[in-house]
Formats: sequence, C-alpha cells, structure tokens
Amino acid sequence: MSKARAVFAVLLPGIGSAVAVTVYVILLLAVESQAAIAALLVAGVIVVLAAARFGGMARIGRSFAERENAMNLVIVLAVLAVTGFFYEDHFVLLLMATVIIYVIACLGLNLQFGYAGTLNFAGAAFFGVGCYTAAVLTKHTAMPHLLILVAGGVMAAVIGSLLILPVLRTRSHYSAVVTIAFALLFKIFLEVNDTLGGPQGLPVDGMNVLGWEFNDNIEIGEDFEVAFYVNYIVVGLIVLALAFTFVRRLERSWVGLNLDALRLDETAAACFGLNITRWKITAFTLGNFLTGVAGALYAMMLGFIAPTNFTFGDSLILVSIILLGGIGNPWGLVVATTILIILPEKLQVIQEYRFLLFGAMVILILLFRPEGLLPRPLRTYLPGWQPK
Amino acid sequence: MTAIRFRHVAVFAAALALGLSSAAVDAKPKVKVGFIGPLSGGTSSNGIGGRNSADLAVRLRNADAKAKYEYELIVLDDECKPNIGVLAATKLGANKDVIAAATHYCSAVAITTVDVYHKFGLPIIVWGAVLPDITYGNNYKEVHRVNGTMINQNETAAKFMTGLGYKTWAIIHDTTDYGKGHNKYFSKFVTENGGKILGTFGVTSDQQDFSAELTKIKSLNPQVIYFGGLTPIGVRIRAQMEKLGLKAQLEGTSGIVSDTFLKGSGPLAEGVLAFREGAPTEKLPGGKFFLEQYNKQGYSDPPEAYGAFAFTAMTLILDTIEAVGPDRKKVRDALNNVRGANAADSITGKVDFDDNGQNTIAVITKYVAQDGKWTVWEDSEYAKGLRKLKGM
Amino acid sequence: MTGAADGLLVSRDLSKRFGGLVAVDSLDMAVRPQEILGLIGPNGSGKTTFFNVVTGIYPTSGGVVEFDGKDITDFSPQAVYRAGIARTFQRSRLSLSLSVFDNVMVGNHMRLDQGLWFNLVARKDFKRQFEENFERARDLVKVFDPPLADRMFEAVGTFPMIDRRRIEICRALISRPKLLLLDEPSAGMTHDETKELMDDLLEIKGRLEDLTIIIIEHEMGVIERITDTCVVLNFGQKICEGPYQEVAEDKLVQEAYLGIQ
Amino acid sequence: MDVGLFAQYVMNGLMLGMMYALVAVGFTLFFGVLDIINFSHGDVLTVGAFTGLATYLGLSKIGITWAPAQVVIVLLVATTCMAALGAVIARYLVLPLKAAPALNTLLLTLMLGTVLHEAIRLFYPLGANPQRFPPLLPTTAYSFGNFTLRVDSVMLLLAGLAVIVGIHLVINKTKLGLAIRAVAQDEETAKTMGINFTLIVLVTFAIGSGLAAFAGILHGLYYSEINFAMGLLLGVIGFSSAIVGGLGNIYGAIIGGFLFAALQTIGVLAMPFASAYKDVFAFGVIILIMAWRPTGLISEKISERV
Repeated sequence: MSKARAVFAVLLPGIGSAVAVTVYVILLLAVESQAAIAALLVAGVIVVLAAARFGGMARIGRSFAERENAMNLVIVLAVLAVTGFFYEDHFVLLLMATVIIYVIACLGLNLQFGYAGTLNFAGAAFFGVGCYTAAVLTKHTAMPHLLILVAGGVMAAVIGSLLILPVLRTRSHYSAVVTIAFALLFKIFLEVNDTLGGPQGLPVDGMNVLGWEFNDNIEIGEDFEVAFYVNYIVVGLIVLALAFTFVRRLERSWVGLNLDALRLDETAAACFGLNITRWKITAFTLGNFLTGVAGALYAMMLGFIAPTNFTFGDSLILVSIILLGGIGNPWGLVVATTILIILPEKLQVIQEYRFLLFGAMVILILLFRPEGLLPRPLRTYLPGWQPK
Repeated sequence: MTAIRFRHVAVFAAALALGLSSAAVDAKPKVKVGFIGPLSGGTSSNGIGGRNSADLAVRLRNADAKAKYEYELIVLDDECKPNIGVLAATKLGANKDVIAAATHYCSAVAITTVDVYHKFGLPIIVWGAVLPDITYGNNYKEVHRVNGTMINQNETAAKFMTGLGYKTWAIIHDTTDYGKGHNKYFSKFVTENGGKILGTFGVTSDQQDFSAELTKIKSLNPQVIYFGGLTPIGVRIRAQMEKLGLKAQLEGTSGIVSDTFLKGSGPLAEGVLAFREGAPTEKLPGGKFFLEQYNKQGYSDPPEAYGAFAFTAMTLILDTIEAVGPDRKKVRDALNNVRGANAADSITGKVDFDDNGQNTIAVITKYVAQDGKWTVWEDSEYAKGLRKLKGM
Repeated sequence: MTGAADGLLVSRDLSKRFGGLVAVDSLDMAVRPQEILGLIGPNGSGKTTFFNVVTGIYPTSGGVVEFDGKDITDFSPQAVYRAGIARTFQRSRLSLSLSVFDNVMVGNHMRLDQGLWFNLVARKDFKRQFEENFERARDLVKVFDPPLADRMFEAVGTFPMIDRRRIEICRALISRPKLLLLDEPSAGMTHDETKELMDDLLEIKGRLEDLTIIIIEHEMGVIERITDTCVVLNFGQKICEGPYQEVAEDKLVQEAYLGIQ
Repeated sequence: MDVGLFAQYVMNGLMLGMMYALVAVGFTLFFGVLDIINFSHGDVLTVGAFTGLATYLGLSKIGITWAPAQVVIVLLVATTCMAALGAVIARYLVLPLKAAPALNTLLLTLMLGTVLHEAIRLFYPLGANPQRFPPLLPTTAYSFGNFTLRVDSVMLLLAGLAVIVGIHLVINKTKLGLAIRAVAQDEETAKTMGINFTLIVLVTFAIGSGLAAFAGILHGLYYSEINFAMGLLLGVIGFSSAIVGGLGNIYGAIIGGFLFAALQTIGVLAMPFASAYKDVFAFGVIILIMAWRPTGLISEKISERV
C-alpha cells in the first residue's frame, strides 16, 4: 500500500508533465492564428525555464530514471492521444508520422556519432537508399511490405559498407569528407541515373500488410473516417519502440562502453584490447541500417520520392537534430526532432526562413550549450539497480 | 482501390455539402480556393506572376457585389520540386474547406501531384505545366488544364525552324520529365520535317558548368542548339556558349519565356528563339483588361508568360463555384462539362476541355528576344529581315 | 649484468627512430619477474618511447621484444594487452565524461563478454556478469581509497588528480596483468599525494605477488623507495643499471642529469 | 581528337582548376593555423561574388562606367569585405570553440555556410534567381580551329596564377608568412617566440576569405552568372581538393584543385555517353584516394603525443 504510494509519488511528476506536454502539443497543432502560436511557444519556453529553475525538471527526470518502462508507456499513450485528437486531419498526422520516422533515422546517426564518434554527413543519403529500395521493391517485387522495411535497412547497411574502408582508415576531418563526398555523389547519381527516375523521382506504393491498404482512409460506420496517416503513425511507433529499445540496451552494455571508450580515446582503448575496427564497423553498419529502415517507411508513406529529398542540406538537418537534442541522448532526439519538424510547419512566417534559423540555432547551441537541450546522463547499465 | 477511394470522396463531399448549406444562412459564406506554384527557387518569377494573377481573379470576384460567396485564396509553394509538390498537394487536398485549386507551373511537379488530387477528389486546373501526360497520362476527372501541351509547341517549333532553312541541331535538355518530354517531341517533329540531330545531352537542373557538353557540341558544329529546360540553366548555357565561341542559334522552349531569362542573359539574349502555347498576353482577347487590372493592384512583379492562364484558371474555378455551389464533386463535374456548347469565354479566348480535361486551344506563339523583350516573331525585325539569326 | 634469459620482459638491440632522431638506441634490457624496475633518465631520453614501442603504439625500427618467453615484437596494442601487459599514461588518459566504473571496466575488456546477443538480449546473464565485475572493481578501488569505492558511478572529471591516478592504475590492474607499466604516476601531484599513491602501490604489489612493474619516474625519492633496480637511459641508450644507490653514485648518470638540468 | 578541341578542354580544365585551387588554398591555410575546417568558406565565396555584383551596380549608379576602374574597385571592395568577414568569423565563432572537439567547429562552420547563402537567397533582391554578372573584361576572342581563346579567360587565368604566386611569396618570404608557418608548426612554441597567436589566426582567416572573394569574382566573370547556391559545391570541391592534397599543405591544395578539375574533364572525355556522371566520377575517385592515402597525397605529419 505505502509502497504503491511511494511509486506513485515518483511517477506523479513524470505523468503530470506528460499530460501537460500532450495538451500543449494538441493546442499548438490545433490553433491556426500565427499570433496564438507565437504566444503558445513563448509560454512554453517560459514554463520550461521556470520548471528547470525550480527543480521541476530534476523531479521529472527522476520519474523517467526510476520508473522507466512505466514512463515509456505513458509517452506512447500520449502520442496516441494526440493522434486520436487529430484523427481526420491529414496534415497534422503527416507531420507526426514524419517526426516519428525522423527520430528512427536519427537514432541510427546517434549510434554512429553519439557513441562511436564517427560523424556521418551522409545521413540523408542512407535515408534515401532506404527510400529508393522501397520504391523499387514495391514496384517490381511482391515482397511483403514489412520485409521491405528490413530490406531498406539492409540495403543502406550494404551500401554503407562501401564507405567502411575509407572511414576506418581516415580520422575526424578526413572521414568527415568521405561521408560528405558520398552525400553529394549519391544525390548527383540519383539525378543523372534514369533507371531510378532521375531528378523526376519515383512513385512508391503505399504500405499493404495482409491486404490492409495503409494509404486509404479508414472508414468506420457511415460518415466517420480516419486519415490514412494513422496507419503509418502506428507502424512508425512500433518500429520506433524497437529501435529505441535496441539503442538503449546497446548503450547500457559492454558494447556501449566500448563505443564510448574508442570515441573518447582510441589509443588508450587500443591499449586495453579494444578492437577499434570491429566496433566502428558495428556502429556504422547498425546506424545505417536504422536510417535505412526509416527511409523505407518514409517512402511508402509519402508515395513519392525524388533526389531533392536527400540533399546535403537534409543531412545537415539530421546532424543538427542530434546536436540540438544532446549528443548520445535518445530522448533528446525526440524533443529536438519534434521542434525542428513541427515548428517551421506551424509557424508559417518562419517557414521560408527555416534553414536560416536552424543554422543560427545550431551555431548558438555550439557556442553556448554544446551539450544540447537534454545532456546525456552517465551510463546506468541496469535501470533502478543499486549496489548492495 | 480507386472505387474505394471514390466512396470516401463521396462520403465527405456529402458531409461537406450538409455543413455548408446550414452555414449558407448568413450573408456571404467564406469559400476557400487554392493556388500552388513555384514561389521560391529558380523559376519563382513565373510562380509569383501566376500567384498574383490568381490573386487578382479572387480580388476582382470579392469586389463584385453580385458574387454569392466571399473567397479566400490559399497559396502554397511547390519549389518546382516533385516531392515538395506532393506535400503541398496533400495539404490542399486534405483541407476539406478548399473546394478547388489552380496548380503548378513545373511539369515535373504536376505529373506527380495529379494522383494526390484524384485521391482527395480535389478538382484542379493546371495553369502552366505543359507535359502532355498530366492530362493525357490518366483519366482522372479532377484534373484539367487551360494552357496547351508541349506537343503542339514542339510541332510548331520544328516546322518553323526547318522552314527557316535550318538543317542540323544539337539538343540539350534537363533530365526532368519536362526536359525529356521536350526532347522526345522535338526530336520526333524535327526529324519528320527533315532536320538532323547531331547530338543529345541530358543535364541536371542545378548544373553549373556546361563547358564540357558545349565543347563537344562545338565539335559537332550544329546550326541550332535546342534547349529543353527552364530559365536558370538556360541563362548559364547562353553565357557559356559565348565563352566557348559557339556561333549556333539558340532555340528554347516555353521554359525560358520569362523576364528573368532576359535579365539573366542581358545582351546575350538578343536573337534567342522560344515558343509558347497561347497568344502573348497583350494580344489576348481580354489581355488589355487583364493587364490594366493587374497593374492597378500594384503587384511588385510582372505576371510573366503564364499569368494570364493562372487568371483564367482561377476565374473559371470561381465561376463554377458560383454556379454549382462550394462542393468538390459538383465543381469537378461542372468543370468536366465545360466543352463544346458550354465552352467558357476567358481572357485567353475560349476554354474547351476534351475528355481528358485538356483545353483544346492550339495557338502557339513564336518569340524572339529583341532589345531585351520577348517579341512576337511576326512583328520582329528578324522576320522583316532587318536583323539576322545565327547559325545560317 | 643479468642474462636476458631469466627476464619477464626482455628487449634485445631495440631501436626506434623518428626520421633522423633516434629515440631508443639498440637497447638491451631485462626485467626479472616480480621486481619493480625504475626507468629513469632526463627528459627526452626515450623512456616513454620505450613504453610505446613495447605496447605496440609505435612500430619498432629494429630489435626484438620478448615477453614471458615469446616474441611480441610489433604486436598490436590489443595483442600486447592480451599477452598480459597493461599501462598508464604520462598525461592521464582517462575518459573524464565516463563514470569511475566505466573507466575501470575499459581495462577489464578481456574478461567481458562482447557478443551482441549477450549484450542486447540475454540481459539476465548480463546482469550476473555486471554484478560480478562490479564487485571486483569495487574491491580493487577499495584497496586504494575506500571512499572512492562508494562513488563508482560518478564522472571521473569530478575527481582530483590523485584519485584519477588511482583510477587509472585500477584500470590497468583490473585485468590482472603480469606486467604493469607506470608512466610518471607522480606527475601533477603534490609530494604527499605521491607518497600516498606509492603506499597504495606497494600494498597492491603485496597482494598480487606475481605482479612485475616498470615505473618511469622523475621523483628520485619514489625511485629510491620502491624500486629493486633501476635502468638509466640517456639519448635512448642505457648508460647504467643496478640498485638505486649504485646508480645514484654513477659518474655518467650524474653527468647526464647535471648535463641536462 | 583534334588539337583545337583538346586545347579547348585543357583551357576549360585549367579555368576550373584555378577556381578550385584558390578555394582549396583557403581551407588549407585555416587548417594550418588552427587545425580546423572552416566549411563556411564556399559560401563566403558566394557572399564575395554578390558583394562584387552589388558594388558594380552601385558604381554604375554613381556613373563610374569605365570597365578597368570597375574591375579594380569591385575586386578591392569584395576582397576587403570578405577579409573582414573572415576575421570576424574567426574571432567570434571559430576561436571560442578552440577547446571543443574539432567536429563541433566543422558543424558550426557548415551551419554558418547555410546561414550565409540563405541570407543571400532571402535578403538580396530576387536573390533566389540567377544573377547576371557583367563582363568587365575585354571579350575579344581568337579562334584556332575548334579552339576559341577569349582575352578575358586568359586574363582570369593569369590573375589567378599571380594571386597563387603572391600567396606563395607571402607565406615563404615575409615575416608574416614566417609567423603563420610558426603557428602552423606548433602553437605553443610560436607563442613562446612572442608571436601574437590570435592576431595571426585573424590575419590568416582574412587572407583565406579574401582569396575566396577573389575566386567568387573570377567565377562571376567567367560564367557571367552567379547564384546563391554556387558556394556549396565549390566549397566541397575545394575542401576535397585540400584534403586530397593533404591538409595544411598549400602546394597539396593547388595540386588537389587542378587534379579535381582534371578528373571532371576526364570524366566527360572518358564517358561521352554520360557526361552528367562527371561529378559522381570525381567524388568517387576522391573517396578512393582517401582510402588509399588516408591523410592526403602529400601527407600531413601526424605526431600523436602519448
């Protein structure tokens, strides 16, 4: 009984904040008037700052740290709640699905950059590999679409392996240029290569699982219908949950330790037997796999892809998300992605200026808060575990 | 699949009708209509011209006391990129308050978005894109187009050029469907008319340096360089031809009939040929009226070549809504019915849709850049022989 | 002087050149099992380079390194570690943003199961292994400083220099190496701190009797106190070898030091 | 292939190579003194070109229409402005991150680049459209068979060469150059030698960015057209050139620049069926070179203190 109360006491701040954020997000997505949106944003910032100032953040953090699984569940429910609220608003749901998919992709980059320290400036390119794989497979094969998601990831990992040798042999700046060169190479290749649609791009079939058409609005009863993006939000959430758990467990294991060790000091790591090559390849490949899976899902949702989806600029946005969120912190990714995707869409006034603003924002973060919005905490191998 | 989608459309269209009839009680109910065009990027001048013209149509209608509804124009940018276009189209289509829209200058975008409009049952009229398949590549009832296609354009171009006595061509085209289409049709017609194509070069739409391609063309030494693409690379190609001392005549498509091309190329534009469907604005039946009104509104940018079509498309949409009420399905059917006896009058002349919703006006205008203006060939000093084209 | 045969670590005619500069010059030396050998000499006399060559960070330019009877010349750092040699660094090279436990565990790499399945899926087994190793790490740290053992999950960056040195030595010892290479453990610490650290070191040495240590040190006090024998390097060459007292008397050695300092 | 045509290709290649080399030298200078990559370099070039254009328009407004005067003033204004901009970037954005991981600086400058060219797109009148760059140099052309040689192209080529030689002299023959090399060698030692480190860094950034502006004008005059996006590819190519040449090595950068241009031109000649693939080819080769010589052709010495 009292134990239950204790648990509840721990959970309360977390759940409370989750509910608050949910309501806030719904408001933000619902209101149209620019003034109202601006006001909401200002209010949000103030509240967050205040909470941080008076230790609210710490309490919320505690709920997440100690009752992790419970809180994860709460978050999922919150997302579903927002989805339910906008069940027929195609555009809002498209935004939400996009956010979810981008988070998956960024989890991949986070493995590479956040843990292993290999900065990959070709994120959008590997995302694109996933997209094009989906496009080709849906058109020319009868492969089950859930498998196509995997195929997208595998393809990205395979193509990524072309870069492994140069990335391994080179160090920071030099390996950065390798990925940059690949990012540009990839886009130009798509543009000049006709079999993949050239600059025109390719149509992609919508997802279809066991005859369920993801790209048709869902009809319930006579005149009640749910926008088809809900399908993708659900699938997206499932994939995200898997990816998230995967990355989390990786970080909280000896593997995560190895990656941190080699990122922070390769020489020292080598002197304690770490096989640098093995772990760099592992992180790079797994990362690309996740990014590719996200790409495949994205392509099927959008129904159409073109090289302009996968420019160097897009890769930069992915990297900015990692940095803004707090390098190596999965939750940071979620927050950062939400901000970077939703804000410009809602605040139409900044829509046209978004790249400018993102750029400026990242610069400021690098100068004044390089650890990002949600700095990565120390590793806890087993959540809730206490030494006896 | 199509069938299912249709039911959906029917369902929410009906729901919509209900909602509106109840709303229609008070004086002037609001009705939303959409416009999509390239408002940023290399072809933005055309997009903005079109946007202003559509906006003009709406303003005039709202100023008209007899109008049943008060219209609001929702403007979206497709950046002339297919993927962005799809998002914009989804945004419009998903917004049930939007009854109809005038959409797209870039063929590459239009050809990819028609599926979306069909999916959401949003009736649209294309105001600038010229790729035939946009109307002929499908049998979507939602898709219409007031301007002609590149087929007529290139047929006229080929006949005219061979008529002038040109024999050999080199073709540069961007690798979008737009450029490819032009390449396809022009090659077809020019060879039919006895011309010879020495070489064809696909280029990417953001390529900077063409010296390699042009150097190769130089060695082929054609009389004419045909360019199937849009203004930005048109400007670059013209400039770099000069650098490499190419003496050939440059012949463009509707894609370069823009003031930006003239500004971008400066004196080098002199003597460049281009072809466009539809008569030049000032020569249109209602052209004078249109330009007067346009200038009266004091827009900062010119209507550009396709402004008149955007105006026509939007006016046609508004007329239809006035006639059948703000209901996507009804508007769609009414538009499909604008044909033969019911052909509509417009500032661009009669609008007469065929089974595919393609306006069957086939007038093509030949332009030549003269003293920094796109001059109709017949009134140009070139036609009169006072100035000479190149490559002869 | 001792025949190389009975040495745990033996270098024969070992050389390392950087371009024109000869950092280690055909060096012959042997470390007897379980002794503490002091490696001394003026700055730039090739002490650290010797460590780096032995641990495989630099390739040799000539000569042979033998450890425990087998040839480990130009082994990769990883292989050297697996052979049973662990080291510390002159400039402490801990990962400051990681916890004490993380840093120690890096040194324990050899004993940890690295399989993806084990780490990601078999979390029960992982828990068991984690707890075992946590105990081992904590006991080791306790030897140096009990309070430290209660702060295993705090970032190393928050600790003073002496604790960092302790942690770094724990990182090197956790894998139970046969040979420990200490590169100026006293650098950046006060005299008392150094003394404290050396006490800890001797205590450990007492516990793990089969441990052999080579220590690079400038503090002659330290050398005098803990080493069994010393090797003096100058310009990469061995100019003298023997117990500290003898060495301290040696003409060459004095010149070498006075000459430089 | 006939001689004239070949000559034409060589000329095109040289022109490209010159621009790449100028950009690459900037990258390599920055890396030399600070061991950082300033990725905003390509966009500084763009800003330089637009500054030049704006200056030209201004001049024509106030009635200065004598081309030679225009060229000189345009060049002066553009280079000085960009030099200033470079110094500002170094002082307020790059130096503050000196202690941070190198990749932070890389990212920061990448974003700065985005900010710069987006600013042009949004705030320069009709900045999204391609802008015509006036031909300020004599355009008389001489044809030898298939080879057309234009006076302005020759002048540009010579000007470029002059600048590169100039840089070489500054680096190797002046006190300033000595100081720059000292800092590049080892910051600490340089400081102990009484060199004002910060000052040298600022000066180096000024020089490099001035070069970029010069390259920008060159680009404008050669292509008679500039646009807000031109910097990205030029920047990346310049960077790749610097890397391939071996960062911190001026000659490496120059070689890298011309190598890259050569690759592109060869790409066209080797694959006439698909000249569009020339950049794919070029970048592919770059990646291969990186795999083969991880620190560039003229390898930078890596001394890792352990």
